[in-house]
Amino acid sequence: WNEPVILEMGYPGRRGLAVPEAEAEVRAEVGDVADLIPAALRRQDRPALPEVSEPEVLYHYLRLSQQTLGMMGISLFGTCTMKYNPQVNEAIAWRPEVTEAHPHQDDDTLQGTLELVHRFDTILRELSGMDQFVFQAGGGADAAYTSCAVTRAYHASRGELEQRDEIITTIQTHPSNAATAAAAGFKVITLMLDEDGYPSLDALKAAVSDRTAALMVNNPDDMGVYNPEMREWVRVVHDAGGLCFYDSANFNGMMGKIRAREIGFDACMFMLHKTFGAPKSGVGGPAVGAYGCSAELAPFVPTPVVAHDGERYYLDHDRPKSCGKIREFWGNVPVVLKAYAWIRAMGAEGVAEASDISVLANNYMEQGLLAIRGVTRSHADATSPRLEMTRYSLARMKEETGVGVHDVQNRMTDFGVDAMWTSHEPWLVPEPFTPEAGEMYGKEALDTWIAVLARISEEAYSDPEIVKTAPHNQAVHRVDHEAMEDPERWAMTWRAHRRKRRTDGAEG
Amino acid sequence: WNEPVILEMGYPGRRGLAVPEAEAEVRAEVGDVADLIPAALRRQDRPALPEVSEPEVLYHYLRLSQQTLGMMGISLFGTCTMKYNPQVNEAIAWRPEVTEAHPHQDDDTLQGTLELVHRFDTILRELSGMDQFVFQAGGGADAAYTSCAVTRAYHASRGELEQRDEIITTIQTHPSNAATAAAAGFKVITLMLDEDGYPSLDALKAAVSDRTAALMVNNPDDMGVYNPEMREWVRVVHDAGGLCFYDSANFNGMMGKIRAREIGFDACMFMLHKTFGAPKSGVGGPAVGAYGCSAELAPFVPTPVVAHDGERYYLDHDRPKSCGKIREFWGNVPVVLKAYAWIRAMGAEGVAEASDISVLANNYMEQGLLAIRGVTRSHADATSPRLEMTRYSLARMKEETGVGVHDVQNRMTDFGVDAMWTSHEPWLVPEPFTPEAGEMYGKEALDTWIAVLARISEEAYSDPEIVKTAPHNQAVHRVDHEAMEDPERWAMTWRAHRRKRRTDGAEG
Amino acid sequence: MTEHVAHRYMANSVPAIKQEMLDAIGAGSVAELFDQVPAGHRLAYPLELPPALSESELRRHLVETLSKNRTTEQYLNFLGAGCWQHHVPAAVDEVVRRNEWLTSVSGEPSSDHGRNQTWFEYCSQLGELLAMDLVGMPVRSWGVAAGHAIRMAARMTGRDEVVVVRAIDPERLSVIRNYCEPVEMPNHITVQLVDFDPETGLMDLDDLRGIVGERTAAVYFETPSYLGVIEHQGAEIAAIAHAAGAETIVGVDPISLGVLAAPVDYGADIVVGTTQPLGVHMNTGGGVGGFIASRDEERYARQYPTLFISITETAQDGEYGFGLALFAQTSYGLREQGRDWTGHSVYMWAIANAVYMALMGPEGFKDVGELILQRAHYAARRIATIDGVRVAFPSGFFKEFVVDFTGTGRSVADVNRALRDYGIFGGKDLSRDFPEFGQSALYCVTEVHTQADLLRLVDALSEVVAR
Amino acid sequence: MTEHVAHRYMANSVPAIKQEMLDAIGAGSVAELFDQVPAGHRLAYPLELPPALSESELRRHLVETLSKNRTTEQYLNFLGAGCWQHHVPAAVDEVVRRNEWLTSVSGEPSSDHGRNQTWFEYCSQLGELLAMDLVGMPVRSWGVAAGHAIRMAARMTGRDEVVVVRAIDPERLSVIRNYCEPVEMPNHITVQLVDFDPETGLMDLDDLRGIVGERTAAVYFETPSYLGVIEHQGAEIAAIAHAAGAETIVGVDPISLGVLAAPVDYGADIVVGTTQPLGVHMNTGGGVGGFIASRDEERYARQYPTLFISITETAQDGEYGFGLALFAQTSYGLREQGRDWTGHSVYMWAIANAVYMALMGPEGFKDVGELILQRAHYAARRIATIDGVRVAFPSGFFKEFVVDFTGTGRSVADVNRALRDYGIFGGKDLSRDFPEFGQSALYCVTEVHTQADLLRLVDALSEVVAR
Repeated sequence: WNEPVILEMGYPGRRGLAVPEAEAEVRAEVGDVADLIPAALRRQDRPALPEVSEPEVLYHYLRLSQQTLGMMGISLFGTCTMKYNPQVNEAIAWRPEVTEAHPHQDDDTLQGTLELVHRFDTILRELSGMDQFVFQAGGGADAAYTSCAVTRAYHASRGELEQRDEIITTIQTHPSNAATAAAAGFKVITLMLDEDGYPSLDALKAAVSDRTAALMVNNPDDMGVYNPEMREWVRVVHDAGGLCFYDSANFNGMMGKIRAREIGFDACMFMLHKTFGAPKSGVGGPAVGAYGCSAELAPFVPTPVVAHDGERYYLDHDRPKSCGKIREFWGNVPVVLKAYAWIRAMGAEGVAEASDISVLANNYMEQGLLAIRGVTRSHADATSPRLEMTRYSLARMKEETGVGVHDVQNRMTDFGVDAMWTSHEPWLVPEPFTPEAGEMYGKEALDTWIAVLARISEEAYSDPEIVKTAPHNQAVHRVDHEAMEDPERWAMTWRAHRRKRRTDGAEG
Repeated sequence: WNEPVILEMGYPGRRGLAVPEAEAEVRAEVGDVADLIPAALRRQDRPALPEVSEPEVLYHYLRLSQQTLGMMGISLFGTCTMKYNPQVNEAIAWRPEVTEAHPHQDDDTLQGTLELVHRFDTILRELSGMDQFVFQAGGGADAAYTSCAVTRAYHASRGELEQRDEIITTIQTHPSNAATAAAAGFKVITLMLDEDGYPSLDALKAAVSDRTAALMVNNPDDMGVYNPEMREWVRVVHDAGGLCFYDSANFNGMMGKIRAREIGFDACMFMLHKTFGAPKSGVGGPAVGAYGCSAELAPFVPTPVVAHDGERYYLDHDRPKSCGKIREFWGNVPVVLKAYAWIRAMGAEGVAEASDISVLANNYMEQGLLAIRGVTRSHADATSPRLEMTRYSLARMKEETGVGVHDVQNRMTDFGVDAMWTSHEPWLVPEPFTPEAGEMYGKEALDTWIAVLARISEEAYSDPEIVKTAPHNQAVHRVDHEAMEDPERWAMTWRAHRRKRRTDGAEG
Repeated sequence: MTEHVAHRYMANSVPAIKQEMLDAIGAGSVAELFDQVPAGHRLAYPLELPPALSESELRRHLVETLSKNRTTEQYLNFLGAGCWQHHVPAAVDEVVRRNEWLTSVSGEPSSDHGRNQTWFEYCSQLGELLAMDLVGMPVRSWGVAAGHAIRMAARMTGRDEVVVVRAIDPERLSVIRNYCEPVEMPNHITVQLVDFDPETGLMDLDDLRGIVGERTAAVYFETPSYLGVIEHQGAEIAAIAHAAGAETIVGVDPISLGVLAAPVDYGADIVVGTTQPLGVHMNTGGGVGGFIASRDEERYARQYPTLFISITETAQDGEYGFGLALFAQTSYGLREQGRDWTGHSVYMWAIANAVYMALMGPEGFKDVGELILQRAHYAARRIATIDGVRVAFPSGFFKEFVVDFTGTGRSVADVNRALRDYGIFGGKDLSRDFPEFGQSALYCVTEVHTQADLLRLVDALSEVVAR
Repeated sequence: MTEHVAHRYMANSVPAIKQEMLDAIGAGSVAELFDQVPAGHRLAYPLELPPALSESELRRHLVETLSKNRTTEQYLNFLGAGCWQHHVPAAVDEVVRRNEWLTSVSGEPSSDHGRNQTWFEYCSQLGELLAMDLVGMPVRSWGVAAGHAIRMAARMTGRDEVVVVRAIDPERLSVIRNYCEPVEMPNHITVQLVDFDPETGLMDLDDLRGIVGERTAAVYFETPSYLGVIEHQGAEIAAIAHAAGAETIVGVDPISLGVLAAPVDYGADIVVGTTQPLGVHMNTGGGVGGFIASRDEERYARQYPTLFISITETAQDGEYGFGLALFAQTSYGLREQGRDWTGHSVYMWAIANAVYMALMGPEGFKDVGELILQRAHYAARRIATIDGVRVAFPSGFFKEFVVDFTGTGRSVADVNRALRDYGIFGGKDLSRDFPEFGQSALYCVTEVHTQADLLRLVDALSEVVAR
């Protein structure tokens, strides 16, 4: 059945939560509430929120949760490392020691949390070779912005910021690097791929100059291709006076194999809500982009930094060269806690094995997927194995059957398989898709995933309408995407929907 | 998709939980583990449990939870008072102060729990007029057994137990009263109903004698009929030297209206997992049947009793006349806590209003349901309004269409409405059903329930096959009930299933 | 203040809705609907309850009151005695707390499919641990399971005596006695206690032979026993019982079954035990549950008081369905003619048990059993080195053992009081229930106790008894 | 010990499975698959991490470490300043913790229907509170929202100055400055601070008039302000901004909107604010989130950096669908050409917010706003009676107010240290960021503080300052 929108539910006068009354003495002392509010600021209307009882609200949202596939099905979402979110981590993160603490409490009353954050900082240093981590950034893109802010502060401290107004990135580095660099005020230079699947060293050399503020790059990239010349890249940028930032969003295949600092990078970032097992929450967060850097850059990171004086943990606010704040307070503490718990459950061996398994599983899937009619691979001729993911294309299927990747995505959900990821923009191959096997799912699940795609391919070649009109089995049918781009029809709120529907003369 | 049975899942060597190794010094000190076990008792085989990873286990059971309707749909389950289970109660009951406490801890370290239990005892005394409650019974039937044990101890203390070997009940009192009386060693005398829907006073008088140990009765009964002669009943039994136990399982319509002790009863019991808002958990528990009694019977209740000496709460074990234990320890503490929290959220006014609403809602539903073709009411001519529930019959529908109550139950689930309750055995009316509206659901939900039954009635009269082959929309189709009664085919475990299927020569 | 504010738990707690419903049925007031309740039945004095609280007030009231407790997270705990501190995996809690099954009732197989399957998986996995094909839905405790099993045996054999090991939890024994009915009752079952060897804690087989006879319906013993001892004479005991035509009922702690033999392998006919160690928190004693299992023979099946879940076929080929089996023979089906009685039990814990067993698997049970053995024996050996302190049965035990403080001149109550100052809950005091052990306590060591914890206990005990 | 035990989080952590997969792809070893990674990139020294823990060890390690914290359950807390202690209904936590959405990614509308609808209901309900039709998915904090809104205004107007109220959280101001870029950057937006009246805490309109000019892209102010004051000159401020062709951006705490006017009603063009008070725990600061809303005009819509969820139709008549709208203009769609940038934010808290707003409804917001006003004013009046203690702006505030201890001769740090011995967290120290207030602290009183709590604070303060 179709779950109503909460704003359609309810009955005037119903309540979902009781608010106590002020005590008699309190009421007597402060007098009429209205008088406590300047007249100009008193609310006159009554917000048109729903009036519903607590059970009605609860079961409404529980039903909606059931209409969300998540990992109840199989979800191999590339460039995003689907990982098990251990339940013990959730349980601990929801204890009052975490949830019921205020960030401005005196450090003496937060020693437990500060200790865990500091321990985790130490672990990330070991994994990356960096000298300092901060957790203020609320996601990977936020960490990229942090990197830009640190880059600005660093060059400014040397009087070179005005001159160094360019940041170099590559087309298969996550869009947020280019976007945050631009938002930070830099010009963005984007290197395109060579036939091996990564940009040539020459292209980089041509782009580098005394205007170069930084290089922002990932490796492996969003197609699972590893650039073996990265050491030279870093040297070229350093020689020109630029900084090198390693976006370690795709760290899963590399864990325990490489360290950013040892390759020469000045800074890097880890996504705790991906690689480190904290929930991805609908690619929505709360998340943490853990930003780490060399001792040289450490003075410029956002304040405060969690520090230890040998006896006591404390928040170091006294950092005069800091780039300032990226976000209020000092980070999404529960996410840091979950990531710490994850790595303590894995240990060095577990981390290395996870990396092995994710790369092995991806190559295993590649074998199965390339055997499916209509499926091809990007840079089909590059011989090096892809790492933890591979970029495929359904261009041939689209051409031969009219069934494209969007149709296939929708049809997959009919089998309890979460829609796969296509590719970030721009699509370098047509009708792309990028599954990432990861280390959580068993071989049986990978086989199922391959079998589902094989079946859909058969359908595409025998009865394409089934695929084109999918989903058939889900809580909702295919939605009208066009309306959502039309100012006259999009409706980002229920009140907009009612207004526009009225204008249309439809229904209400 | 069809969720596999967990025993079909897994891969040899997979693990769902890590068990640490003993420390080196521990291993050294105790030596070979096998030597710690007498040879005769060492396990030789390997239990054929599944070998699965933690995420596989978790998501398997989360998917199974999603295939359970519960209150995600509408559930009006008569004789059982569907009630909202407040989430705050759950949250508190799962805190370590409750879950991580041992029942043998010194009372000084359990003052919080003992205080809450004692406060709740006081509240139940107020609701019932009784002088002492105990919470040891793990459900309503267990409380009925407690009552039988107390009855035995009471009569034994007076030297009359051998003589008083009969317990009187009525056919519309819950079966557990008759059953526990019999299990406790009593002969059971069951009074049948008169045309008003309750047994006549004369029938009671005929049954009472100096062999009468006790009367066990509810009021209103399982059809929502209130017996207005109950005061006289109690007097008759008391005059004969018997005790009177009031099964308050159907208390919801009576809350704040009557008190068992004031009507003369010596003891009563409340189901905390029904009337007091703790979860019913699949009519499965953990549950609590709170047994309360007069000061005269209090010395005989199971030990220990939570007591207060004015300063300190303690467990009183020193009760020489006690009937002993009904169950180990002193009760399902989390359930008591939830019930206490529920009544603190309701208050006296809320409790009274809940009773009003549940009776009003039942009568409102009766209006709608009796208008549906094929639906009739038990004791159709009795004029007094039913209280919180009504017993209906689909006998006419069955006769006219072949569609019986079991078919209708199955069809209801197709609309997200939990299968309704029929009636306890024996069925006094054919094809019975007994919805109980309660106070949780809104009028909209009641209207939906009525509309669903109306629609099914239309289907029964127009296209009965739809109803007879239901469900069509659920996680499973109609099951083969006959096989489950056949020793050759029932299989209460997977190992039995495999063995019997092999014998059948089928599949494996 | 006197204005009516709708209650958050009741959608119809709005005057206008109530009026709509009254109008629909043509009643003038709600009071009219209570016509049948005579005035003389109504409250004699007004209901006085504490004031209703909002959620924030309620939460705080409960949290503040409960903070007066001390927990086994804060204290190092060595209490067991029927309610044990084992690790409960977080995934178990996550599953068992789902509102879907908490709010379910007993609908049709179609509405409760997932829950029924999970219950079936509980029975099935327990069946693998026990190597038994017939497992009922859980009952309320180990003692309750034992009581029912004894009554089953009495009905099956038509006999009226049961032989019970004396090394038993006095609480459990009290439950059993209540199930066997007082002597005044015509169906009274006489409980005969059989002695144990004071040196080993094992059953005195000579005593057993003397007691078992033609009125014996069943012999009931446990392994590990209440005193922690692994009763390894199971085969002999079963042989003695069977020779007399009696059933053999064995009680077990299932967490031991990765390392200890399944009772059926040494002759058990009916196996009972606890479910609490399998993923259920102690819950101040509210975590206990019991099970009954046997061979899948009609003779046994027809005597179970429990509900059963059977796997079966559905209208759709190849699909599994699950439903209640043998319902008709229960007290729900037959009232006083039913097998004892059933009702609310601890079925949600069966879900916890199912998840726990699936997480553990065969290797997990083996590992945890071995770890418990190692750490418990390590603890016993270290404790035995303390001056004046004796371990009564220093070998052949599983996770619990009897520590005798008599030689220290201190009472257990004293020692435990002193231990609390060290943040330790000492073992269960046995001095009242087993006076033959003098000032003894039952200590419980499980996989949650690290070596450091055990040494902390030993240090504290050393200081306490030396005072 | 050296035996390989499969890891519980990894189903394929079994040698035999790995070999099956290697065989399938014809690789001799996993190492072969890493051929492209040069030796010179590999770890120079081996990875040293603390040993892997089992779940029971991990749980205990975390619980024991966290027990070193003191919480606002244990202490009476008056800290706010951007992270406030409001009651979080248990139903909110229950919903937001569901694994279904925690584990979801960004699939199709079909796989994430329920989550998308919930997000839409977040936007929709916030829209009702704000009386605005266009609400984006949340951003990472109030400061982030303000930063983006200012950049939106700069793009819309083509101007390069923003006027910001000086009575602002210094952390938020720092975030805004980072969003406005350093002066060296070509697109730098100059932040002009406008003074407040030291008597009332309200904006100095004369100062504002002097600052606003033709380079002004936007005027940004908040109500209640950081200092707690209800800025009631909103209409005048908006008029001044609009007269200069600038946008009016207002920051609000949405829990005030049951009693305070919606900013659009006094002229706001873009409204930003925090989402934390709407059902999200403080989480040691990890509970913050921000929102951006405006009129539903293309001019605004095209500048949002956020994702949007639109309701729409589906292939089935009468069915609602929900999907991402205006995705193409984001940084996901256009990389460096996109509107600022988006990415992981705090969308799970949007689910909490949706549940919270639904539970509260119009009356709940009114009630909670009134209760906060009453208790906060009661607290301020009682505190003001303490010798030497002054409340800087004793009227016209919402839930926070400035308490000036200068007259007591004690520093705030001193007072707060002393209060901790009473089990109280005193207000946020303002002495460094707002030296003009001397030794002042920002006290926060919400609906969770009972009269008894407030009197306890007053008593403690009286004793502390009298020492």
